[in-house]
Amino acid sequence: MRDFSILIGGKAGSGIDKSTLILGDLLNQSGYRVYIYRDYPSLIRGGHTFSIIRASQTKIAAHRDKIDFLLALNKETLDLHLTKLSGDGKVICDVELLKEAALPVQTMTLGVPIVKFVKEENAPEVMRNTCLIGAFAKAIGIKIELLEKILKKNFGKSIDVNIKIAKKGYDASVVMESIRLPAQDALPLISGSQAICLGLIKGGLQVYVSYPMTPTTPLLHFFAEQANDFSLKVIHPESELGVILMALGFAYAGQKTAVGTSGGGFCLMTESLSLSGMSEVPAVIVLGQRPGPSTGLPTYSSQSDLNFALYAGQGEFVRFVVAPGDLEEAYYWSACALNLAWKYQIPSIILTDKNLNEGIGNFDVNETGEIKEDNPYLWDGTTDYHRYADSKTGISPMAFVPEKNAVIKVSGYEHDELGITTEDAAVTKKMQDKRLRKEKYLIEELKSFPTVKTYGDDKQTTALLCWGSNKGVCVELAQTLGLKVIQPLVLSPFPEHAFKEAMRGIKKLIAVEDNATGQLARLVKIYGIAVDDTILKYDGRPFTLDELEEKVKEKIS
Amino acid sequence: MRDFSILIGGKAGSGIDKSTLILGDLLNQSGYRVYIYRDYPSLIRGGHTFSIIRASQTKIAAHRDKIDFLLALNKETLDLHLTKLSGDGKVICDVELLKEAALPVQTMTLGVPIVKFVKEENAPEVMRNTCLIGAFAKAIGIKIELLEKILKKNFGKSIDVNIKIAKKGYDASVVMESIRLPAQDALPLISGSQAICLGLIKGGLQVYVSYPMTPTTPLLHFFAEQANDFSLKVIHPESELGVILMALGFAYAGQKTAVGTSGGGFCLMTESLSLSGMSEVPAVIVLGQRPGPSTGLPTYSSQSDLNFALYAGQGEFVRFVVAPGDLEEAYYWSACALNLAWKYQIPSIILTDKNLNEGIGNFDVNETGEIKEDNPYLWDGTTDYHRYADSKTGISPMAFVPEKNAVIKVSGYEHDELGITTEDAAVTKKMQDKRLRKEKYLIEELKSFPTVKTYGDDKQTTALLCWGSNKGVCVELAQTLGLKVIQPLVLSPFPEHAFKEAMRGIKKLIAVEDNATGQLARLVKIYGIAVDDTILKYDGRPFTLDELEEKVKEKIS
Amino acid sequence: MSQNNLNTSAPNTWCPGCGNFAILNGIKKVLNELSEEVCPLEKFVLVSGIGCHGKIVDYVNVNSFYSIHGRSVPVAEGIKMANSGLKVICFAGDGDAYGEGLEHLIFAAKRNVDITVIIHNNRLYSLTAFQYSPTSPLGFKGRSTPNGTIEPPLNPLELMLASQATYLARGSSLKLDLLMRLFREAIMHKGFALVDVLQVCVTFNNLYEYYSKHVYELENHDPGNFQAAFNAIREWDYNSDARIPLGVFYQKEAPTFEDKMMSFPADIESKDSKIKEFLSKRM
Amino acid sequence: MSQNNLNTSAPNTWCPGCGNFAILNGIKKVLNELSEEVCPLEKFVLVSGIGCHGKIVDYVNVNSFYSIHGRSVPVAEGIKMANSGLKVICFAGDGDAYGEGLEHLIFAAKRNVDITVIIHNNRLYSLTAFQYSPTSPLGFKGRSTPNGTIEPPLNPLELMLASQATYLARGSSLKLDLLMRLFREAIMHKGFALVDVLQVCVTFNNLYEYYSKHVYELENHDPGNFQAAFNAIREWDYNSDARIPLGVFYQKEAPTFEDKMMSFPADIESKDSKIKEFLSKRM
Ligand SMILES: Cc1ncc(C[n+]2csc(CCOP(=O)(O)OP(=O)(O)O)c2C)c(N)n1
Ligand SMILES: Cc1ncc(C[n+]2csc(CCOP(=O)(O)OP(=O)(O)O)c2C)c(N)n1
Ligand code: SF4
Ligand code: SF4
Ligand SMILES: [Mg+2]
Ligand SMILES: [Mg+2]
Repeated sequence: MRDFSILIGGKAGSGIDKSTLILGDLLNQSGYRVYIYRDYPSLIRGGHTFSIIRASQTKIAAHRDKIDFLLALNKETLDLHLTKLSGDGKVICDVELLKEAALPVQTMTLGVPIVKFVKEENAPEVMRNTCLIGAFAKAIGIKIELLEKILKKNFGKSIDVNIKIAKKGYDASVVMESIRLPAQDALPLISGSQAICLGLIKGGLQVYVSYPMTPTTPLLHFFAEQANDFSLKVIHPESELGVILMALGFAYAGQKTAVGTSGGGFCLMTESLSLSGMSEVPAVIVLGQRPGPSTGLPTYSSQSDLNFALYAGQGEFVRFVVAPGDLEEAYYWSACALNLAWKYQIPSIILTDKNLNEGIGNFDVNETGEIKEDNPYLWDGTTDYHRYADSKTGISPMAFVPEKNAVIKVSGYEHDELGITTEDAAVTKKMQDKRLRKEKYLIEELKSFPTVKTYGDDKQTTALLCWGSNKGVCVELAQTLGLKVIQPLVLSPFPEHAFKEAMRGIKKLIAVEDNATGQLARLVKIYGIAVDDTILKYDGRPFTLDELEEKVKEKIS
Repeated sequence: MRDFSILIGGKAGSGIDKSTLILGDLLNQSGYRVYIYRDYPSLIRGGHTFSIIRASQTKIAAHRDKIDFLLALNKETLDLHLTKLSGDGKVICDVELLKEAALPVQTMTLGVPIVKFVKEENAPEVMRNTCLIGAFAKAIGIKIELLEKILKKNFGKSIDVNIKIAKKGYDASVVMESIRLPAQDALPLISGSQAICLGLIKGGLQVYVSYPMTPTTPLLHFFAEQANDFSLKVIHPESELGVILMALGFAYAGQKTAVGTSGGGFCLMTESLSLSGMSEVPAVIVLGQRPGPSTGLPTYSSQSDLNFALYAGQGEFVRFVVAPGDLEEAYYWSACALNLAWKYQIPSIILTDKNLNEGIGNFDVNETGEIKEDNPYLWDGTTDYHRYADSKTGISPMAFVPEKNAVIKVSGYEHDELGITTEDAAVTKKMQDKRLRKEKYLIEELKSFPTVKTYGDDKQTTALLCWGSNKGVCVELAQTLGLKVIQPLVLSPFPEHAFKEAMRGIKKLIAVEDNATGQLARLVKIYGIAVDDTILKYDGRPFTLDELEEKVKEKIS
Repeated sequence: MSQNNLNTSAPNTWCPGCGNFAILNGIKKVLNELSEEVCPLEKFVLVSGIGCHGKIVDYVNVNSFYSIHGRSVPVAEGIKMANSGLKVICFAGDGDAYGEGLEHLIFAAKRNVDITVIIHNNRLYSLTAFQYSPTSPLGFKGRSTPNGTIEPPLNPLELMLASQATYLARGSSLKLDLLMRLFREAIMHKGFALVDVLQVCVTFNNLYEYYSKHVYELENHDPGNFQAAFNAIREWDYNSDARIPLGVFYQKEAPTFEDKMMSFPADIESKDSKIKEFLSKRM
Repeated sequence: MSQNNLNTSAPNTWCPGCGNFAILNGIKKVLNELSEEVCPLEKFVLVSGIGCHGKIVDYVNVNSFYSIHGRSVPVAEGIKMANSGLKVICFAGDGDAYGEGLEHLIFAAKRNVDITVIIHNNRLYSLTAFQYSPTSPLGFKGRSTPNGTIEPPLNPLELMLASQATYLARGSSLKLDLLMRLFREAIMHKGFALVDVLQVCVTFNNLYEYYSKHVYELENHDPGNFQAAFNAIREWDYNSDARIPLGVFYQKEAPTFEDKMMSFPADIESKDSKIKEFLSKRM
């Protein structure tokens, strides 16, 4: 098998998350490239949760409709997912469960006395996972040594029982289909959230402030855990209002700070986003999208906050908005977003979503592209300090408290070069021009960045237009179908030039988006680009390769 | 004189506001149509403030560069505004001030011993205004009886001293230029804020909730004062978060409610705007624009929150956004915005600005257009109650607590027809489709409304594109220059059809906006309309007729 | 008692053993009783925030408004101000009402709006999978504070007393009878009432045993005595290992906001003529 | 004393006679003194909200962050947490800090972040031209409540005490010397300090005479005694005609949030290798 998928499911809180990681690790260490999709409801225990682990010879970032191995911890998993089983798909579960389920006769099944084994060892229920994993490992012909090694990596003090139980599962299992082991080195397996965190750290992050909200809560947890290693201050204040204002306080004092939230929390930050725009105190916001409006579907995914990210906050100010599409882009652009926020003294929004944040895959740090660490433009002390000194680029030199020879005044009121309130018509216009002028230079600088990516060759005349986490599925599908893919990464300031370059020769453009109104399709129209068709999905789940293939074929036939 | 302007200026807190109203009244009662622009800084006392009162034979809603009568209460007024005096412009002020000021010899002046008169009567300083008004009334040949009548209307217990002082001013004055009195009835003189308030009342408003913020504070004051007369509940809570959520509580209980705010406060409402979208509890927001970003220029005007109004709040939901351009439109559309919010169970935003809200002019209630009072679609009690019952139009029947035979559950989570939380993919899609479907029917219904207005005739090939408070100045100028004007009133859902109709025959389209990026110009691009040129102003002050004329001429020459 | 089980079609997704079940069962019983004795069921409105607690409105077949995180209180105030004949009950979390939306709680108390607020105080954020909350003890190791918090908890009842709340009580998910008594009293209290429920989160913060050992019911306490209330409220600060009093701390009669609100006869018919009248004055 | 008048280019736009001038003059003097004796001027940062009060940062030639309405406190906290060597002073209004942004104040007190908050408490919204505020007395007729408010005021100091503030004082714009002493003490206090200044708004709420008659300076009061502080704070409830005590109500030593914050050596150089190390663990 060159490309296969495993689904493991059970009750929320029954250890699926951990098992998913171990299964991913198992395949990763066997030389496969892995992509993991996690599906869970908004509750702590009891509801149905599952993961799909897809393994392939090459790097992937999408999952498929069909499942080759269905690993079930409970009957619900069988009931819900059996139809997804591919022609020669196999079911592995407890032997009693199998009896109870009464699957169609043609289904290939492997029953292991999981519950019994766990009971025999007096082990907690959660270890049924380990037994199931043991059985699976044998079924695809993985060596017991590798399994042991990976279990050791993943379990602490309970490792002995876990190994015992895994072995029982292994021994009670049979080789169902021996997988070929690709001859390639393993790559780190990380989540999108982790890629963003590492990117921010790479960009020089010193402080992270956040109020938990799916799907950016994992960033808060990661930073809090890693604070020591990466010399970070991590603060969880009373509300998102507090979050962004504290962050502006930190930034005023010279510390590179990021915040993370989702739609509802972002709403509460918009007033301060505008304050960042006016005061030119940099802000970096990781905005994780999930289906709205309002609380919506908190643990699912969406791309419906693009417009909001582009226009949030009263008044007009320059902002940087970037939507990375995979782990490497998440890393690279998170670093850049931080750097550009400080170089241009503007707010930066890293627009992500639950699929990107919680999707897990192979990350190749050598493929992210070079990250330039630009220092912000600092006051050199030779002249009197004017916080908002006018300049050709609109950028004024920064200084940070305490600075012996400078009084540093920032303000959300319209102000003069010193930061003192003004209501004068001419000064108002001058200062607004100064602030907006920065966009021109930012656009210029961005020309040397991969702001719009294309996949496929120049002879192709049909292209899929996608952004963010749909990159993976679109690019993989387009390869099969011989289509081009156009993926704008930077969405503000819009890379009009690069986008038009990418459009060369395209006769038919089909937008693929996880929203109901085609927000990117709408955005590109402003630049005179007509989108011929849209494929929209807004039920919170990502496109599978097969699902998208069907839809695209309809559109191009 | 068929058309002339008066500028009255002095220190903030020195009575300019009241004098402005009296001067307006004087001219209104003389048969003129009047437009008043008020310019004041963000402070309570001491800074410079002035008003321009323009009088004309026909209805107007713009002011001019040149001043025909400069009424100065202090030297600063002379210093700041003398250059605005027209060729035969006249200055009226205290005689001592005139000496001190040493104006150019050719200036026509009238000095009256104002300070002396007020002292003689032992009257408070603020009565200098009355004296000045007396002198002015005589200067333009207004009968003393009319002046007395108007003073009586405007002053309470202090009326006797006021009349005494006014007469002293009158008697010490001379007729400088006798104005022709147009033979037309007076029309009520009201502000844009008042027009909005009356429109909301006309639409059935029962509750107004607001936290004060310029330029919508006058609505709060008006409603609070008039609560008794119009049977309103008026609440001023702890913050804008409280405002909009209380309003949703009121609306859930069946009471037609509106809120008012400006950019910063609107930011705090965005999370609940989205909640209104999801829960389908109607909300009506009067959003008064002022220059941003952030606190910006709080007492000046702007049109820079169009994009924000269109896209605020996470997720995708139908919203109604309307930007009235004058008093009649403010009245008409405020009523409609309330009605449509309740008919479609959506949020409505009345997008206004400081110029519209605080501009004062003649209001003709018979010219507003007929206001249909649609009742919301109510449950008839014959079936089990499903708050979110699916339907052809997407509109579900409403019921309000307490209702004996219905359990009324609303929610900001994704939910099924009963209002119970769902995370199911198919239900999610179905319910989102239901909610978004309402837009189609709203668009259809709006076809019978004047969503896009044009002025001028169909032979004209150059048009000014404007929205909101720029209507007055654009329409008046276009008449002079023989141009067409296109004014979209409804901005969401965008009246594409009507707009394209309006564009027929237009070869050159020039957008006139009070912002720095041309937000409407950007919006119409989405519908394939190219704007050829933009005239943008973003110093907080409205275009004067003359200023705009110059700019337009540059563009069309 | 009525046979109405008040169930809805929603499957319950709380963890087995969660203290929220006590609140759910308690409120259902109380609603049933009150609807027979005092006020028909359709006059009740439940409002909730977002968190594990918030799900309760899905589980009770009574009018409800499932609002957003931290903001249930102003929604409840609006509903009550719209129609003072309604009985409005807020279900809020400790993160929700003592954190994100604390301000609303204080102002609702200050106004003495006649609503009942029931706090599912599990002393952490549970639905977002385990972070400290405003009532977590100093040193609490949640996932946003793996080395322990460095800020002491608030004593929310002390804050509420300073905010002029007119009914303040503490219950526990361990004591259903007391809980029901408090719910009933709080709902019947005319004015702003808050019941802080020590709700055990079995998954992340299982204080079952801890509370069993520490709680006791107030006796010989005079809820009309402000200083006594103050002292009883301060006996435990949500941090130290003191004894934890349960029961009614404070109760006071005071006019409600709605009672004082001017209500003008809704004279919709004369609207047009009143608009004309206003305009004529501006002529 | 230093000759630095600390003036800026900004023209002062307060009404003549406004109580804000006392705060301005007082803080300038105190800053001058402290900068000579304790801490160089560049280590001070002033933060303000929006309202008449907020303009003060424009009038003092010292580092400042002119923030937004109700939100000066979290900005100040961020600045202090970034650099605990700074002295951060918030100027806030009563509408601003006791209304719109009350929650931030409570949490800053709870954390005991070492900032100083000075409230220009004129007991109304002045810059928006006259509405009631959280400290306006019951029945106050502002322009949003022409028939008088129907809600009593908050006693902000009582709330702050319940929020565990470690320095609480009240001054008045009528008593410059006391005001300066309190500013000085509050700034030097290690921990969260709040000075509620009864600032007379001559234009909309001229309580000059009223305060002259009612205020007195606390004597023989032990600010270390919590119950005594509580009693003194409750002597006047911002509503009744009681005597109004001025001075320090409460003061307590307690570790600050910044002191307890983990600070890790900023080891920027090894960042790349640490990223690599992390990744290698995920292989
Ligand atoms: C504005 C906003 N911020 C954050 C969240 C994410 N969120 C959902 S529930 C919750 C915390 C819940 O804690 P608590 O109120 O104590 O309720 P519990 O789950 O403990 O019952 C948070 C932070 C949200 N929904 N909205
Ligand atoms: C979010 C927001 N809401 C409202 C306003 C308008 N506003 C400016 S100052 C002010 C009230 C000021 O009252 P207070 O804080 O007591 O300050 P004072 O003017 O009395 O010094 C308000 C409501 C604003 N700037 N921002
Ligand atoms: S996580 Fe805790 S509070 Fe939430 S349902 Fe489970 S036990 Fe209850
Ligand atoms: S309005 Fe009041 S607070 Fe504001 S400057 Fe004038 S006197 Fe001072
Ligand atoms: Mg909780
Ligand atoms: Mg105030």
